[in-house]
Amino acid sequence: MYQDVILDHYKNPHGRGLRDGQAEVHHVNPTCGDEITLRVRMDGTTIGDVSYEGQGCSISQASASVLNELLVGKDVSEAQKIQETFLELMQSRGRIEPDDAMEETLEDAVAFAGVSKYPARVKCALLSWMAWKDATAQALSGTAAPKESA
Amino acid sequence: MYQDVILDHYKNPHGRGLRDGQAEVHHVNPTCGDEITLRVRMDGTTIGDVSYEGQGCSISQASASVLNELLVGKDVSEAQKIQETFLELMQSRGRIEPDDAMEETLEDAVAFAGVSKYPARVKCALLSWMAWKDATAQALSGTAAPKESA
Amino acid sequence: MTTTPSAGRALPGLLDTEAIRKDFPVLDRLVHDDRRLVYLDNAATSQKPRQVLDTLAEYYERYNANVHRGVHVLAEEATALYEGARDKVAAFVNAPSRDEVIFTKNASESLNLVANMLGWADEPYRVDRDTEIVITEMEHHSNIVPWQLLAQRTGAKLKWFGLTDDGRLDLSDIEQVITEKTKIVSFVLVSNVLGTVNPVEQIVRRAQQVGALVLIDASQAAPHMVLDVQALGADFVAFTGHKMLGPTGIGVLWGRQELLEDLPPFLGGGEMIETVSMHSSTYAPAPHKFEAGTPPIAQAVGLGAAVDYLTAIGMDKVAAHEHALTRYALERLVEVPDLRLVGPTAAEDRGATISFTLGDIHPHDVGQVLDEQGIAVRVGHHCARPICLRYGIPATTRASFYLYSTPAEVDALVDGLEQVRNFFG
Amino acid sequence: MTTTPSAGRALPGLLDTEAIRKDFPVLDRLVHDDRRLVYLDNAATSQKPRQVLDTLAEYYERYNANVHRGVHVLAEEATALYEGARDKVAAFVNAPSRDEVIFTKNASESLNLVANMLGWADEPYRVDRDTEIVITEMEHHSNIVPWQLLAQRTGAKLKWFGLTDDGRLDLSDIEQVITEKTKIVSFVLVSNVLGTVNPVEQIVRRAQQVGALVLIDASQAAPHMVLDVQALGADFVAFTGHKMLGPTGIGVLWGRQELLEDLPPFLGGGEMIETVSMHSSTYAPAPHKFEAGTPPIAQAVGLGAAVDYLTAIGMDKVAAHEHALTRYALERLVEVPDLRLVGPTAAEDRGATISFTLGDIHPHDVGQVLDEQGIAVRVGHHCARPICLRYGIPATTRASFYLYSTPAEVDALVDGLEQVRNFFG
Ligand SMILES: Cc1ncc(COP(=O)(O)O)c(C=O)c1O
Ligand SMILES: Cc1ncc(COP(=O)(O)O)c(C=O)c1O
Repeated sequence: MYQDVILDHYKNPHGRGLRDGQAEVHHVNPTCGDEITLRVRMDGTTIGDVSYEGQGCSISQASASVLNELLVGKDVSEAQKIQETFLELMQSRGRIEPDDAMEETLEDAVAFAGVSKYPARVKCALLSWMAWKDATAQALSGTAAPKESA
Repeated sequence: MYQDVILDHYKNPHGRGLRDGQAEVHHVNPTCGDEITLRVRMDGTTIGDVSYEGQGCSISQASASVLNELLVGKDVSEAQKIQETFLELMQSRGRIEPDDAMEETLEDAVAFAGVSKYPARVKCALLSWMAWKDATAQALSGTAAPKESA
Repeated sequence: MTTTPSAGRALPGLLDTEAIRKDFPVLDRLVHDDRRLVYLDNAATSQKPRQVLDTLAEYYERYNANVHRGVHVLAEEATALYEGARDKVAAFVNAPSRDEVIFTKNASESLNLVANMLGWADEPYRVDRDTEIVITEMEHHSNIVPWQLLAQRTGAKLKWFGLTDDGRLDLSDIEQVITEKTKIVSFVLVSNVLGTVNPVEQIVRRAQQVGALVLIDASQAAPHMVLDVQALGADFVAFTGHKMLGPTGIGVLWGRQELLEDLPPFLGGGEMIETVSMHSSTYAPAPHKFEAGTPPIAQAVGLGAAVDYLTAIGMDKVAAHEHALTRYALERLVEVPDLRLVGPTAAEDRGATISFTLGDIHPHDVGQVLDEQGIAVRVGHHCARPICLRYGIPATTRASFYLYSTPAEVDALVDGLEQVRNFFG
Repeated sequence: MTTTPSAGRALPGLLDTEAIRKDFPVLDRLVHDDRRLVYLDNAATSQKPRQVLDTLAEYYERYNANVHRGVHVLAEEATALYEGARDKVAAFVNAPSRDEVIFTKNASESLNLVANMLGWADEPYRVDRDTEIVITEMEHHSNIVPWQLLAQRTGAKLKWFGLTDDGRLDLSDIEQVITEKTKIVSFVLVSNVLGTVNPVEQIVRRAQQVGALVLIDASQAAPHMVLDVQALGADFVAFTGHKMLGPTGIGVLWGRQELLEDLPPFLGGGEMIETVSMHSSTYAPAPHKFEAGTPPIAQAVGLGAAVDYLTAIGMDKVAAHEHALTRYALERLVEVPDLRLVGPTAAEDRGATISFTLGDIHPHDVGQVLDEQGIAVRVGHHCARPICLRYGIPATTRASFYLYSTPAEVDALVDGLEQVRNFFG
């Protein structure tokens, strides 16, 4: 499961740290205690920034890094499609062999295909993605109070 | 387990019915619902009467009849010894082969030896004997209010 | 009286019991030296097919690990098996969601779980001094005592439906029994003494009118008929594994998802939490919220195998088999002099559990003499003493059938009762 | 680093694991294609010897029936086996009376049972607004959440002992923690994370001074050492079958007879009653009063077989084996760079459960890479999150041994950790 891509992201995470955003969420994986605090900044319908901080295993850390790399700068509708594809892959229990189209959509995130065979780790891989989905929904609905980095 | 002696007592019970006494108890076997109401009348230290009423299976009914036949007229200390011997026999799980001494003490009650192999029925056989022990203790301690037949 | 040989053997609707019985090792057992066991105590517990026993053995020999928290192979596999059993049970009762299936230790725990949730719930579910609980006079003690305890501890009023002379619920005063004050109506789908199948729809309709929750005790239904929690329309359904070919030590509570979300937990501990600090804790979503501690893992997996076995045969076929057998048994039992049925005398709306008295002969004696012939029936109150009180009898003898029971076993029972009568006659 | 071959194999006090391992089918299992399983997750659950599995199979194939109420052969035999298991467990923990042994579904239920009894009890046991409950910061969630729920529901105050830096209970303020207001002190005998063996006597003495009851969570003790409830001096002792070679789905609560007589029941239902009417019920004497519904019959019988197995080996021998292994493991683990033990570093007053962190490598990753080598350890909070909070760590990796564990398995762990470091280095 530990693809080089995953280990690279784990050792050199993209976009780590909390920066300004319109919404902040805190998600926890109760089975292992992985935690993430994640903020989303929207520039219109474009994902302006996804900033995050947390503790967790290589899978959850690398997954947040990949998410940042993949989603920032994308239009929200496209980002949502990517999130859904990633979710589908991760819930496949190793049964989906990513095809070219999927690889194009997911880029580095396709490296997590192997993780989907390990149910206990799927939640790690999804932690940041679920947090992002939640935060984005809040940012878009305008219900969230803006968050600023200290 | 159904010795002829037992079936005889079941069909023709001795001393059934409630008569005067110094103490009355009501005992229930919760596993099957057998019930007995039993009164003891002491004449000094002699068992003057043991009267009873109740519902139950052949074993519990016959056992009350045997008790009446065996204990009435005996001195209480002798009766207690008989009760203890019967208890020992019933709790033997079929392991005691009654000897001559035991047969002499227990008379007809020795027929219950076979019942001791059936744990679910041991309680039936002991119901009246436990009730008698209880009632006698009350009668002797003088704590019980005298009971009269209606 | 002699056996009417094979009179019943050609009954339409019977399963191929010859094949089925090969799966049940205990049915080959000889008792009292040389008597072939005639097991007619299925309402107390069922026997287990080899398929279930093999599943249990395989679980322990290959996969055994604690569930949910492990990253090692065995933990992953054990978790998949345990959660796979939940999927199977959910499908078996047609639950809208697998997360609505809670594993408990038996039906009694399932029933107590609901009673306790309601005692600690917030409005609008909370049972307290100004509210009422409704049960029936034909409940198993496990569906009486938890409500008596709840009533004592909250001050709520406990009410119940009485019984008609022919062993059915007396619903004539349903509007007085289930009222605006009623918070919960809990009743048995199939009586474990009378065999009666109760009219769910009428009761659920009235409960919904007044906004009361409905809990159905399906302990004697799940093993014997198609159970569809959505069709029942109840809020909770409880049943028990050991009566439906599964291991002992496993029960089920199905509950509607919104309710499971809103209601408070019962047992606290490992597995049921989201996050714990010394100062406070939050709880995992259902079903885990209600499964404190290491669950009965092997037993759930075994129940999954039992459900597979039953599904392969088909619950409609199981029901048809038992219906045919019940009809035959009722026909033959009325031939026995002095035998009085306790419960419906017709096979309609009736399960394969038949209680009766035999003249003045005490059920204990009936059961003992039958046992000497290898025939296992249950005698006593069957954990439902109010029924005996209602009908003014000390106890009953109960014969109960299952998918492996045969007309020949009915014949053996009838012959056995004849011997009982001779013996005590 | 390479294995130091057989360095530990000649340790004094070791059991004949070669013989013992033959009894445990799962230990022959290959994982990830060709790796022999190295099972070091015994604090989560133990594996089961063939003797236990055979007992389970035999129970279901020959004796299966519901207990207590039957007059037929199977019911008598099943009852004798079930009650025989109670005798065995009573002897195993040196209970003064067999009637003090209550079968539950797991330790969590046992702990919740006590919490609930005290919530509904009369004086002098009743936990209410003016009283205090004492636990410790090293409890398993199953000995935290029930008390949090009880405190919330009764208004009682929950207090606890903190931990010292080296993983022991900080009892320096024992007189302030356990006071005249304390109704119950509940604490773990052996920590499932730290391995710490706690000083029972000091706590029991203080509790008795103020008239508080004492509940000991012996879940990690019963499998591993001589457990003598009389010597402990506690009022209740809880443990769980699956960690001591027994089946899942069975737990034990031992309680002092007078208390069990005085305290109210918890779950209501069949088997726990004396007599039931619709208006009121009375309860059977203990232990039945606390065993509502069909008990985990086969599981109790299986636990009896587990107890026989352990007794035949001798619990003192089991303890000596684990002590030798723990000492060896501690010695070897300190060799691993960046490894930080969480819990006592010496083998004294310590069980065979060793938690640690490995540099910055997350335990999930440690566990996963060990698993790829066939080594099963547990990672995470181990259902005791307050310990992680106390030591400021997200989680730990935990290796835990049992009577079939070997020095070679310790070596495999140490080698495996080296690979983990290389991988994430
Ligand atoms: C110390 C301790 N207490 C309680 C428990 C709970 O046991 P169970 O999960 O069997 O209820 C465990 C194990 O999980 C434990 O290690
Ligand atoms: C109708 C009914 N409800 C509840 C129960 C309780 O089931 P269990 O004893 O498995 O908890 C039974 C069986 O004993 C039953 O027949």
